[in-house]
Formats: sequence, structure tokens, C-alpha cells
Amino acid sequence: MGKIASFLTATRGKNGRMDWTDWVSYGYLLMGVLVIFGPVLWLLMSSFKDEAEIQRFPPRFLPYTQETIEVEGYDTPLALYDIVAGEFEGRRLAQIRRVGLVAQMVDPNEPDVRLKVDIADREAIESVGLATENYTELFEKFSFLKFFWNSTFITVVATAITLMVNSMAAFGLSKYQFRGRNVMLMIVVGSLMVPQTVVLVPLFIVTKELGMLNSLWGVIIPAAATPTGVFLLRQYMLTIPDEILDAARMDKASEWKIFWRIILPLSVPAIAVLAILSVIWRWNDFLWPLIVLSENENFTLQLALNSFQGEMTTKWSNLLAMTVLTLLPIACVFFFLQKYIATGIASTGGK
Amino acid sequence: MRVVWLFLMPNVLLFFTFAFVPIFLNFLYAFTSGDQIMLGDRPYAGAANFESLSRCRDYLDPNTCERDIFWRALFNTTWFVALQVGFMVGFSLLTAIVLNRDIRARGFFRSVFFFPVMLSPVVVALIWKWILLRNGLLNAWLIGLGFEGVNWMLESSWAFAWSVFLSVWAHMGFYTLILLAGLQAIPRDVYEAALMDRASAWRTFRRITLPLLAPTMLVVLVLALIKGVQTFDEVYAFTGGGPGSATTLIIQYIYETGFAGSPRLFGLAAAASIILAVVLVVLTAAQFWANRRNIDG
Amino acid sequence: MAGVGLRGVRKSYGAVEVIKGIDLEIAHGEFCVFVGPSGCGKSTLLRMISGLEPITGGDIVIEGEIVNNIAAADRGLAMVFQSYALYPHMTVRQNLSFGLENVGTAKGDIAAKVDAVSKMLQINELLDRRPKDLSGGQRQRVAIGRAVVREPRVFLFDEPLSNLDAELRVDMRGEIGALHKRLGNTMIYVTHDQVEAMTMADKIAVLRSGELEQFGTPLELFNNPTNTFVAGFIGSPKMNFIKGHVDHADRAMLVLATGEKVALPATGFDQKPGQNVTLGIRPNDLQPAPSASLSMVVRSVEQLGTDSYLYGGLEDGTAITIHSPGQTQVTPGEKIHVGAAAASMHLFDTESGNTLRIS
Amino acid sequence: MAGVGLRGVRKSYGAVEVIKGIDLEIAHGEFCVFVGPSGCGKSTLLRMISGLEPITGGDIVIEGEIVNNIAAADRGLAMVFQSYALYPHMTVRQNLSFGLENVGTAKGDIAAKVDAVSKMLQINELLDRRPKDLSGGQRQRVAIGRAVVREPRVFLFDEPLSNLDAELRVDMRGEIGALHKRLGNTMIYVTHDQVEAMTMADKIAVLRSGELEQFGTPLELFNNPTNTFVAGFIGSPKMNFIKGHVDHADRAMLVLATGEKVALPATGFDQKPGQNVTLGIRPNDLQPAPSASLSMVVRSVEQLGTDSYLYGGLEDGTAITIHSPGQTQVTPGEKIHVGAAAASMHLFDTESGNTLRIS
Amino acid sequence: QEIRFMCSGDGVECEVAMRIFERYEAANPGVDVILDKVPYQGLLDTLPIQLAGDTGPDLAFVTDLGGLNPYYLDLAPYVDRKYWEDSYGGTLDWYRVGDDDDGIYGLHTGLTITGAYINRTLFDQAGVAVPSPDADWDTWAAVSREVAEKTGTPFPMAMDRSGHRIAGPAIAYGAKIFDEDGEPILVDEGFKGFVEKFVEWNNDGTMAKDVWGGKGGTAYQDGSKEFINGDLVYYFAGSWQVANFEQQIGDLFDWEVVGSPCGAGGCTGMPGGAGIVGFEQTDHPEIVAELIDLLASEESYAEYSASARTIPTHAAVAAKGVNYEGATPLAAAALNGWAAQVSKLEPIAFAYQGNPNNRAMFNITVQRVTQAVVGELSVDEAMDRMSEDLAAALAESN
Ligand SMILES: Nc1ncnc2c1ncn2[C@@H]1O[C@H](COP(=O)(O)OP(=O)(O)OP(=O)(O)O)[C@@H](O)[C@H]1O
Ligand SMILES: Nc1ncnc2c1ncn2[C@@H]1O[C@H](COP(=O)(O)OP(=O)(O)OP(=O)(O)O)[C@@H](O)[C@H]1O
Ligand SMILES: O=P(O)(O)OC[C@H](O)CO
Ligand SMILES: [Mg+2]
Ligand SMILES: [Mg+2]
Repeated sequence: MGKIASFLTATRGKNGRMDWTDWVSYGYLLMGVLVIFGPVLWLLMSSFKDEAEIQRFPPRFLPYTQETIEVEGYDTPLALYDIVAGEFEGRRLAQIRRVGLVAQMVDPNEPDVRLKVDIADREAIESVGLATENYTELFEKFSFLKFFWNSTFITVVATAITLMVNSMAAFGLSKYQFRGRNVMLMIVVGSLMVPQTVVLVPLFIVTKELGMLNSLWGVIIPAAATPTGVFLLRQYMLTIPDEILDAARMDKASEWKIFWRIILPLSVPAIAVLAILSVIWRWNDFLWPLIVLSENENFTLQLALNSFQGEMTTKWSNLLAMTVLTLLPIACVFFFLQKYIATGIASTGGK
Repeated sequence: MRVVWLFLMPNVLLFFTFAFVPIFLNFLYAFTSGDQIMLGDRPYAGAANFESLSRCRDYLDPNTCERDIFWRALFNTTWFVALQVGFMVGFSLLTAIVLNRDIRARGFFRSVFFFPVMLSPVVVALIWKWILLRNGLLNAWLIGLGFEGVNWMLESSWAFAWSVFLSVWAHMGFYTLILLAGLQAIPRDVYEAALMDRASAWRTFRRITLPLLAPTMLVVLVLALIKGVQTFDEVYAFTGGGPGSATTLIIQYIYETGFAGSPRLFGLAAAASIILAVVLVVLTAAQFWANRRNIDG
Repeated sequence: MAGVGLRGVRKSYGAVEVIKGIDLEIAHGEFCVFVGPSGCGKSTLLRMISGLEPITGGDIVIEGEIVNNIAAADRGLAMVFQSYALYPHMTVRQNLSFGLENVGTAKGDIAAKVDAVSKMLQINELLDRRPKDLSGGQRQRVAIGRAVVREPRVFLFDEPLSNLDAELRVDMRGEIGALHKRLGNTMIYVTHDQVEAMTMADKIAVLRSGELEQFGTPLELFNNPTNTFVAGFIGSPKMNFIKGHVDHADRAMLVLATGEKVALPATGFDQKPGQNVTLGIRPNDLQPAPSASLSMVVRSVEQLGTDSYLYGGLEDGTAITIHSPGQTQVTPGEKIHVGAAAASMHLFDTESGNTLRIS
Repeated sequence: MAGVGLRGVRKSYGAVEVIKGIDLEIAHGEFCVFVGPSGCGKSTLLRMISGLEPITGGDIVIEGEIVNNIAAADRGLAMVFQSYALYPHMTVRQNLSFGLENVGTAKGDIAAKVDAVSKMLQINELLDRRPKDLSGGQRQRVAIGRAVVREPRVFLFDEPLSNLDAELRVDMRGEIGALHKRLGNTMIYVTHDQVEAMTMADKIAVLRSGELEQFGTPLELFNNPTNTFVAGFIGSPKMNFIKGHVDHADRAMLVLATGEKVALPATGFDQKPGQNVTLGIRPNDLQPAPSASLSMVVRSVEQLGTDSYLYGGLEDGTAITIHSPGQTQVTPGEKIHVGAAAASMHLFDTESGNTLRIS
Repeated sequence: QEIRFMCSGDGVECEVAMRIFERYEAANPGVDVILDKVPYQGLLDTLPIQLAGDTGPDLAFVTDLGGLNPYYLDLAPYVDRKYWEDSYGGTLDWYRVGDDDDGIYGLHTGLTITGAYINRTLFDQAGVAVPSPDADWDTWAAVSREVAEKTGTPFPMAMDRSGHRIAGPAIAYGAKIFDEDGEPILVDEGFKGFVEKFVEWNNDGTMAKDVWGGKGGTAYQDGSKEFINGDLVYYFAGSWQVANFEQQIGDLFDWEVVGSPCGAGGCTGMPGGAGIVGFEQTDHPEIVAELIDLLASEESYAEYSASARTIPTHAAVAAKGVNYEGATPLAAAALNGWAAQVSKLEPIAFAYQGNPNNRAMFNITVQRVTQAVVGELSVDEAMDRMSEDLAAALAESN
């Protein structure tokens, strides 16, 4: 049986030593970093590339920009090239313009002499450089802060409502035996079956009838009662021993108090999960806000983000920068909340 | 036990208004025709939409069906879900277990695995398109290693496989997180007892972890199945359903028929969504049934 | 008057009937102890009184009022759970104050009460720990504290001292007794500890597989058990039971299965000649006496320091325990003669197990 | 030789040191009982031996081998958890057979063993229930069964009988004793029950807040406690302690705080004249004797049926308990005189608490 | 009064239009035109729903010209019909439904024309002459292949994955799109003829198969990336790419507009583009009309075209030519090159673009032709499916 110290269950070699299960675990995790995070990292890099570099084949990991040089007599900086063949081999020249297969170039040290170079003979000098304008443009282009505020408002309020409403329902569905419980549960799970994409139009009609169009509430309220949340929390709450609730009842706790002081704290891991998910859902929502919100002052970041996708062209550089920017807040939220997932009640207060 | 309804009320109200009513309206749409958006403007069509969708000479050959794309999408979705749910649950369970260990830099690793969930589908698709393009990163790599490049996006089976991969990649973190929370809820002393009982790692997993994880597992299975069937955004942005219709999934069909198409055949789309929902209900009920022992703790 | 009454109370889990109709009146201010073998239904009964367990039949009466349909929280009881059921996410202090907060006690009062109770239970140093960082006995004391701090009209204790050491247990017994005196409220107490049962109880209820066997004061039960079950259950070590029959000729003479004869007290029993009876003698009442009629072979000896117990058997194998004060010199294998004073004898009908004493 | 050795073993939780360096050698096949006040570290020590709790310092030795770095599963022990830790999703039968399945026991053997063990524990009727459908005592028996069925080289029992009734407890004591005889393996047993400790143990280890106070056979501890702590802890009710000093003139005369004088036995103690000493007398050794020198006022009386205890105080308030066989007639408030045989006296240095007996 | 203008553009169209609207605001205190810039999908998918629900903007930038007709505000009562008919005669019809509709609904702000670009530098490197403007598809295919081969370029040709794009070449190959009664038929021998060629080219490597073959459904896919990277010799797209190429190709190579190849049906591409319309449900029809009318004035329109780099539809402006501000020589040449193509457009192309069902037909084309390209259907089957799909769509619409 050798090293049973259980790969699948143990929590690190009791005595701080690494055993094989730890090696396997770390190996797996590192592979995860490569496969899962590698592409994300690349996204991050790409957000610092200019449009041409983004479109470039084959793609390069680091963002490069062409080096330029100020040459006397020319208004704009000129691009620098190394000449690798032909007459001027070995020199470093700045290009004035290119006409067909021939480039007109100049040696920065002798600005007056124009040289003609075959375009195949030159090689651009590039260095790693961040196209920060992808980001700065965003702030110039739209009221980024306004959109940020709208997104934040929607996300925070909708998440708060979702957590509250869902956990209440989950409590009801997990800790009470009552007639209609299974029906309710089936309805909850049943409404998962129909994706929002499918009911967009009816949902729009309902929302319109309630006068919530063009208001942030039109985005917040319809999404609040996610069946996913109810289901997720309910299943978690099932694992909380009923005896603790009994104890609270003997302590003359009202049912509300039991919910608030016992069930909620004990469900923190599941609630953290739902909070994270809800934040992401609301923050990334696109289609529904697009229908509900037609006026720019109500726009969310996602709508702004998508406005880089035009009819015929997409401005990837800005879109990626915006993606990264919109990613940051939720990444922070995640990082903050994830530790609560690990606060499971390892040992109950019972025997 | 009246109080229970007080706890349920807010949710029930929201549900009724924003899930039930729309779904009911959607149901009504399924029996109308035309391209008008408002229900009132649409002529009643009886079961015509359902008939149209189900008219096939040979149900195994989509080409013989009146709505061939619907059937292709249905077949694709079946395969897609079977593969995707399997890999998804497997990998997220494995990952959750590893992340549940007392490892160093836990928060960092958790974040890593969760990161893709935060990305919008468009971006997910974009990233992987870059990697898989004819002269993308992967091929550059393969060629560097002396293999031949593959035109991943042009070969039906590869495009399909990568679509599965992509959606697992994008959503695995979600299920991992749920499972992680579920693992945390398993009392530690039960593991200690198993340790004293000399249970091997595998048996501890099989006999302790899995059964005690059952309520959570049900969440994961049900959600994975439902969301799997509903996969759309990222695959659509990735392949557009191609090559041809190789990766056209059912929601894409519904979306293109009813929402983005021209004319907008809401009725047909609604009918397709009802057929889909029926299938899902059956599958979910089966899962609940299989899990019935463990559902109520 | 916070008396508690059980009227034909029943409980079934599916087909399993675990409480089979119990009638019991506990007067206001009485300290009532439930004893009975493991699994006989004591905890279930407590939970039914508390309102946590719905009852299958009968009525539960508190202060003269039928409370069957009153929620647990509104019955005004406090309970110590056998499994503690502490709030795992709260510190000891929070565990103790939760109940008081629920009834809207002022902050200052809560602090004072928690303070007092935690001192009494010797857990005042642990107030900021969570249950998982406590030892078993410490947890148990928190569980007691949680009930005690609320000073309800009825207390329900489910084996509250089982995980405490002897000294602490004596202390706690004293504290609970004092509390009972001070509050004058009704207490229902489940225990397996003979000493607790005998010393704390005003009344003891002996349960056997869901039925009430006897209800009375400790000495009543000890001295006048209604049947072999109660006789065997009350008193430790258990009473010795020796089978025999009443001599056909002499009603006062008992013929044991081993053939030995024992004289019964002249009065007190209503035995009939020839009747199959069981003689009950407590280990403490059996004395080694060279001239006595019963001879036993000692199989094992237990030395408790203050006392010793000799375990052995009669000739026909009937197990016999005898008590000997101090540390004994008897060794296993020895054959000794024992006898008992006629006054200390109990006599039961062998078939029904019921006592033959005229009451 | 499955002996267990602790060599300077320590354990801290953060800044709290709960085991403060314990040295102990338990011989192979020995039945060793750990006793000590609630929270003194007994469970922690068991968990450290089992390997579930990493140790902060020192070595744990099993069969002569340092096992500090050997995983719990590989140490070949079985443990009954104080909190039971049953598998909630398995039936009793599955709970019992899980360990056997893990070591690849044949199906038929498993069934036979589970059968035997469940009969021994009287839970054979409950084999198809899950833990949540069991009573507290039934759960505890399942917990015992789970360990017992595996017949490991070392058993660790953490208060295994605390929730059982007296009769069952006697039975179980017998069964565990028989098991110990049959398997001949080492057993380490935590209990709060004096009777269990005294009757089952080959050796008792008395712990106090993480330190070992005394280690020896039950009677050794009872008769020759090394200090007031052990003297007070072993034996129930607790030994009476009366403060005084040795007469300056007569080494054999003790002057109590109340001014009363008591004669010490001529030999046995190494007291010095004038030394502050504490006299220890067990309740069982104090007899009411009209002529005796100590007078006490009885505050309360406990009637156990077979025995009675009188609680009272000396003139200066020192609490005194005395034992009286049978059912006493003394009532609270009475003033009685008590005395003890010189041979039954213990003498301790008041400052250090250590015994003054010459060993 | 608050006027909401919903807009989405690839470039600066929205901003330029707003610049002109601001003048109106200045002249009419109290009018506040607010730009709601939305993702293109907002215009395409959600605007119709909003309009059907009686919400949405007062005026908007639209591309589904005929499809939204039921919601349009008829500007006729507010504007000079003659001026409009004279200046925008060709495009007014695109916003109308049916023959007896003579409303004035929208101002076609930017005409687009489909057609091809070539990588001129590659031709130069290969030393291959650029075919004459009346060359046919086969010639272009042959030449592109030759250039690609000689220069080691991966793709000779590519065409955007769009029913709109393939329509021009199909018409040039004799597709009639409509029957004698003007009812859409989409498929005929001419259409099928081009599709057969197209499929063949995709499979023999002449066309970059990635573009059509790599997608499904009605998803849009273009080949601009390949072209920008110099991996493509001949790229069939449209006028809207100019700004994009100007920016991203920069100095990499020379590119040129070559328009549409010729066939039996002419040398036509497809017209298209976007316009600004007002909606019936507005509370301020007059202001909306005046705003659009202001933009329609010759002066404003010329300014708009110059700034937004669009091809004018205003007859007079087109005739005078536009001086595109700040454009590089390549881009300016390209834009004027496109303007010159307008005259080559066939009436069928105009009719097709003006048909309210055009979007359905484009979608059907893309979906089915792609299936033929990847081999899910034979060309014949694809054509049959197209006919059936079209019949079904026509049956459903209205
Ligand atoms: N995580 C922890 N942090 C701090 N102290 C702890 C922690 N866990 C246990 N303790 C303390 O360690 C001491 C020893 O606990 P242990 O469970 O070993 O006691 P015990 O002797 O078994 O007591 P009992 O008889 O009550 O079961 C206790 O005082 C307890 O409060
Ligand atoms: N859900 C259930 N289904 C069937 N039987 C049950 C269920 N719950 C409890 N029981 C049985 O009911 C009986 C009474 O249980 P209870 O807990 O009241 O016993 P108890 O007297 O408290 O025992 P202990 O002294 O061991 O705690 C037990 O035999 C138990 O096995
Ligand atoms: O197929 P699309 O989406 O490129 O449509 C083109 C537009 O109609 C051009 O105006
Ligand atoms: Mg119980
Ligand atoms: Mg303990």
C-alpha cells in the first residue's frame, strides 16, 4: 500500500514533506497554468499591441513596435531598418517612403543623401513596446467612468438581490418539508431549461410592460432570480446538519434569525461561489442590456466594449484593451471572494 | 410551516414574472407564424411549426428533413453535450480535488483555473482562433517540432473537437468552483476515520468523497448538461457553426432562425426551443431520479 | 406552573414504533431523570417534549396547555443536545449569547450572564474559541451553558455530563442542582450515570424500548422496583438474580435451581407455594460468610481502590456479583460462601418478572 | 512488539501549548488508560499517536520504530473517535465493513466478522440503518465496532462508553477486556469513568494540562498517589484534603487549621516538625464515630441506594465528604464526629502538593 | 426637445453626422440631439425588437434598409421632394416596400460597392501584368494563381463570406435573382454557374477556403486579415475596407481597387451601404425630418462624404467628386476608384439591394453555398435547398 497518503483526499503531507501526490498535484496545476492561463496571458499581451501587430501572421507573444528616429528635415519620425543585403548591407537606415518594390531611405547621419534600397533587403528594427494608446484612447473615446459606474451599479445591486432572494428560497427549499416543495424545486430547475437567448423577445415584452426599459433596473431585476443560484445554494444547504437548526430553535431564534445567523454564515462557501458567478454574469451581460438599454448614458462596459465591433470591421486593439480593463475588477472580486470558499465548516459543533 | 412561503415569496415573484411569463409567451409563439415581432400581430398557425420541424423522410439523415439544419444541429448538440459534459465534469472534479489540497499558493491557482470564466465568449473564441489558425501559434509549434501543420478550423472533426475543448476550457472553472465549495462541506473527521480505516486514496475517493459530494455533484451534472445543451456564444464566435454546419448547435439554430435571421421566424424558433426544453426536462428528471437517494441528504 | 405532562405519547419512524404510548406527569419544579437502556427512546422523548420532533400520537402538556401544535421556539424550553449541536461558526461567547439575543436581552445583561455561566462551567478562558478548537468535554460544557444561560421555564438535558471527568462531573452536578434550586424550574434530565440519577432526581422515569416501566423517587425505585428490569437497571453493579421456586411445603423457604435453600423473610412477599420465583439480591447485600448457604466460585476481581467487586457464579452457572468494601484479598478461582440478610431480598415472579412484594 | 512510546512529545496550536512534553512507555499488550480533567490533552495525545495530528516536537515510537513521518493509515492502529466520526452515508453494516474491505478481507470473512462484532455490541438489529437513524449510544457502539472489527495491533479508544447505560457499559467493559485478552494487543483508552479506569487498566496515565502526573498500575495510583492532584483525581468521590501543620514538638501529631489535633501513623511519612502539610483522607475511610476528634456539619446527603454520601464542612469551612454504606439516616444540618484509621491517611506537602510518603 | 440618434459605424460616420447635427442644435435652441453609439449588433438585432415594442430612438443609422420600413417616418411632408428625388433618386427605393410606395424615408449616407482589391506589390514582384478592367473571373483566377505561385503567397484569391458579396459576381455570370414578375427566385442557371466555379476554386486552392469553409450558419467572415498580412493576392470585398487598409497596411505593400470582373451579365458588383432614417414613433417628427434634411443638403452631404470617407450617392456631389480630407494617396485613389465603379452596377444589383427580402436571401446563400464548399451538399442540392428556403422565407414574411 506504500504511500497511501491519499492523492485524492489528503491535504498536503502531514509533516510538510512533499510526497508523490504533491508532485503530481503541482504538475497538474502547472500544466493548468500553461493551458488555462497561457492564452489569457497572451490576451493581456495582445492588448498592448497595435492593430497591425494584432493582425500579424504568425503572431508573436510580446508586443513589438517599430523603432523610429527623428531625422532632420522630416516632420514625422522615420522608421528604422537594418539593411541585410545589397549595396548598403550592414547599414542602419531610416525609410522615407516606399514605392513599389523600392524604398527610399536615408542615413540618419547624413540626412541629405537619399538612397534607393530593394525592399527585400531591409529588415525592420523592432523593440518590445507597449501600445498604451489602446488604453488611453478608451478614456478619450467614451465616458468610460460613466459606463464603469453603470456596470458597477448593475453588478453590485443585482448580485446583492440575487444572493438575498436566492438564499432565502434555497433555505425554504432545503430545510423545510412542506407540500409543494418538489413542485417548486422542479419549477426552479425547469426554468433553467429555457436559455435566455430563446425568450429574449417575450422577456422584452414583459420588461417593457413593467416600464423598466431604458433603466438599469430593467437589467437588474429580471436577472435576479437565477434558478442556478437557487439550485446551487439549496444543494449546499442540504449538507448543513438539521440539528444545528434545532439548537437554534431551542434558543428561541425566529426562522428569519435562523436563516440570517445560522444558515447564511454556514453557507458562506456556496454564497461566495454564487457571488462570484453573479458578479461575472452581470458584469459580462451583453445581449440583454443591449435590448433594454438603448441610451448611451445607461450603457455598460460590455456594450461599450462591443461597440468596437462594427459592421465590417472590428477594432481589436481597443477591444482587447477594454477587455482587459473590464476584466480587472471582476478578477479582483474573485481574488477577494475565493478565500471564503475555503472556509468550509470542517468540523461541526456536534459529536 | 407557513413561514416557508415568506422565504420563497420574493424569488417566486421574480420567477413568475421574468421566467414563467416569458416562457409561457414563448410557448404561445410556437403556435404562430409570420415575421411580426409582437405576439398580437402574428397569425395562429396551429402545430405547423412543430410539423415543419419534424418532417423528415429518414430521421437519421438530416438531408431528408424539411428543416435539415435543425436536425443537423440536434445531432451535433447530442455529440457535443456527451463529450463536453464528460470532460467538463471529469476535469473540474480533478481540478477541484487538487485545489482542495493544502497546496501552496492556493489562491493563485484557483484564480488561474477560474480566469477563463470571466472572459466574454467573443474573447475566448478570439484567443483560440489565434492559436488555431492555419498559421497560428499551435501550428507554428507543431511545425517547429517537425510535424505538419493542420488546418484545424477547416476540418469538420477538428473544428468540432476544438469547440468541445474550448467550451470546457471556458467553463471548467465554474464547475470547479462549485465542486470546491462542495468538497469543503465534507466533514474532516470522516476523512480521518477513513484514514484510520486504512482506506486507500482511491477508495476514500470512491466511497467517501463521491457519495458525500452527491448533492453538489447533482448541481454540477444538471447544470453542465443544461448549459451544455445551451452552448452557443463561444462556439458561434469561434466557428460560426462551421465548417458548413459541422459545429452548428441547437441554440445557434434557434438564434439564427428567430432572432438574427431574416425573416425572423419566431414561431419556428419557439417550437424548436420547446422541443429542446422537453428533451432537457427528460434528461434532468433522469438525473434527479438517479440521484434520488442523495438529494435529500 | 411549568409542569410537563405526557398523555399517551407515541412516536413512529415509518414502521418502527419507538415510543409506545407514555403517560407521565412531571410536576412544576420537579427534577425528573429519564433512564433506560441505550436506544430505548429517551432522546426521542426529550425531542418530542421540546417540539423538535413531531409526535405521532398523544398530547404533550406544558403548564396545563396542550402544546402539540406550538413551535419549538415558542415552548419556552431549553435543551442540551446529546450531540451538542453547537453553532460551528460562532465563538463560545456567541454560542452562549445567541439565545439571549433572540429574546432581546440587553447587551450588558448578556455579557454578565455569559460571564457568570462560563465561570460556573469553567470555560471562561475559552470564550473566544470556536467549537472545533475545543476538547470534547469543553464542547459539552458549552452545550450546557447555552441552555443554562437562558433560564427557561423547563430544562431538557440529554446526557449533559457524559464526557466530563469525575471531579468536574461532581462540580457540575452541584451546579445544576443549585441552579434548579435557584430557578425553581422543571428539569428533565437524561443520564446513564447511576449516581447522577440517584442523587439529582426528585423522580426517576425508567424507560424500556419506548415504554415507561416505573416512575417514582430514587429510593422508591431502588427499594421497591416493580419488576426485574427496574431492579436490574437501578443500582450498579446490577442486582443478582437467582432462579428458584417456593418450597411446596414451606412458603417461607425458597429452593434455588442449584438445590440450595434460602429462607425468605416472613412477611413482605405474596409468594405461593411451588411458584417459580426469582430471588434478587444486590451485590452490596451479599456478604462473604463462611457459614452461608450459597457457595460461589470467583471468576474475576475488580479493585476500585475504595471498593472491590467479585464476579463469579453459582454451581448452576448463575452469574453472581458481590461487593466487598476496601481492597479485597480474594483471588480468582477461590470458592467462597456468601449470604444475605433476609431484609435485603427481593422476590419476583419468574414468568412476568413482576415483583411479588405486597405494596 | 506493538509497544507504544512517547518521547518528549509536544503539541502546540499556534501559541497555545496543549501537550508539554510527555514521556511514556506502554509495553506491548498492555492496557493503558489515560485519565485527566476535561481539556487536559487526552484526545490530542491519542490523535498524535494515531498520526492524525502532526506533532510539534518529540518522537512517537511504535514497535520500536519512530513513526513521526509515517502516515496514519500505515501505523496499523484503529481508533474510536470521541466524536464517533461515522460515515453518514453508509449503513451500519457498511460502516463496519469499510475498514475490512480496505485491507482486502474476503467477502465471507467480512460478513462473519461484522456479524460477530455487531452481536457483541448488540447492534445486530440495526445493521441496515444509517447513523442518523440511531440513538446516541447506538452510534457510539457502531464507532467501537468499526475499530474492533479490524483487530489492529494497537487500539485507541477515546471515551468509548460515555454514552452507554450502566448495564451495557459493564457488558462492554467485559467485551473489551475479553478482546484484549484474545488479541493480546496494545490498547490505549481514554475515559472519565473511575470504574473503567480502575478495572480495565494495566496502567493508568494521569494527565494534567498537557503534562504527565503519574503513570502506574491502578492500585499504585490509588494507594500511592505522587501528589494531591493524582490523589484527588483517582477515586470517587474525591479524597478530602485538610490543611494543617506538623506539631513543632511532636512529629507524629498534626495540628489542623481548625485547631483540632490528629495523630499520624508512626511511620510512612517524612514530615518535618512545623512543616505545612495537607492531610488526605478518602471519603470511604472517614467513619462517623462519636468519639472522633473531627467534627463536621452535614450540608447535604446523597442516597445512592447501596451507599450514601454525606457532604459537609469542618469548622473552618474545609469541605469534607464521607461515605456511609447502605442508606443513611443522617439529615442535613446534623453535626457529626468523624474519624479515620491512621493507616488510611495520606500526607502531602502543602506548597508543592507532593506526597510525603517515603517510597 | 431631446432627439436620440442611434448609430453604429466602422469609422467616424456617427461623429461626422453629429458634427452636422450640432449645427442644427445651434440654430434651434432647445433641441438636443443625443448620440447613442451602439454595437452593430444593436442595430441589426435589437433595434427591430425595440421598434416593434414602440421604444427605441428617434432616428438611427441603419443597414437593413427595407426590413425596417414599417417603422420609418415618411419625410415627404417635411422636405423638398424634388430635391430629394433629383439628388438621391437611385437609393430612395431601397427604403421603400412595394411599387406603389413613394415615401421618402431615408438618406443614404454612404454607398458601398463590392469589388476586389489586389496586392499590387505582389504583382510587381511576380512580374505579372495586372489584367485589364474588362477581364473575366477566369482570367483573374489564373493571374492570381500565377502571382501567388511566383511569390510564394499562400492564397491567390478570397471573397468575404457574405451573400451580398457573392451576388455581384453571380449577376455578372448571368444570375437574374428575380423572375419576370419581379418575384425573387435567387437560383437560376447563372447563379448556379458561378457557385459551381466558386466551389471548385475553393477546393483547388484558388480561393482561400478558410473564409467560407471555416464558418457556418450566417456568420460573417472576411479575408481582410490575410490581405493585410500580404498573404492574399486578390481580395473580393468592398469599398468600406479602404480606411481599414489605409491604416493597417500602411507601408507594407501597395494595394489597388480593381472593381468587379466581367461576365455575360456585366461587370457588376453590389451596391449597398447605410443610411439615416427617422422613426414614426418619434414625438418630434418635424425636427427629425429637418435634421435629416439638413444632412441631405448638398453642402452637408459633401462634407459628410469627405470626412466619413464614404462614396456619395448624391448625384451632384458624386458628379463633382469628393476631396477626401487627409487620405493617403493610395486611399484617395482607392475611394475614387470605387466611385468610378458605380456606373458599372447592373440594375439587377440595384433591385436586389432594394428588395426588402434581400437579407433573407443573403443568409440563405451563405449558408447553403458554404455547405456546398465544404461538401456537406452537392451544388445541385445546395441550389435546391436555396429555392426551398427562399420559398419558405417568402411565405413567412408578411
Ligand atoms: N485548534 C486548537 N487551538 C487551540 N487550542 C486547542 C485547539 N484544539 C484543542 N485545543 C485545546 O487543547 C486542549 C486539549 O484538548 P483535548 O481534546 O486533547 O482534550 P481532552 O483531554 O480530550 O478533553 P476532553 O476530556 O474534554 O475530551 C483543550 O484545552 C483544547 O481547548
Ligand atoms: N429515523 C429513525 N428511523 C428508525 N428508527 C429510529 C430513527 N431514529 C431513531 N430511531 C430509533 O429510535 C430509538 C430511540 O432512539 P433515541 O435516540 O431516543 O434513544 P436514546 O434512548 O436516546 O438512546 P441513547 O441512550 O443511546 O442515546 C432507537 O432505537 C433508534 O434506533
Ligand atoms: O453580408 P453583409 O453583412 O456584409 O451585408 C452587406 C451590407 O448589406 C452592405 O451594405
Ligand atoms: Mg439519546
Ligand atoms: Mg477528548
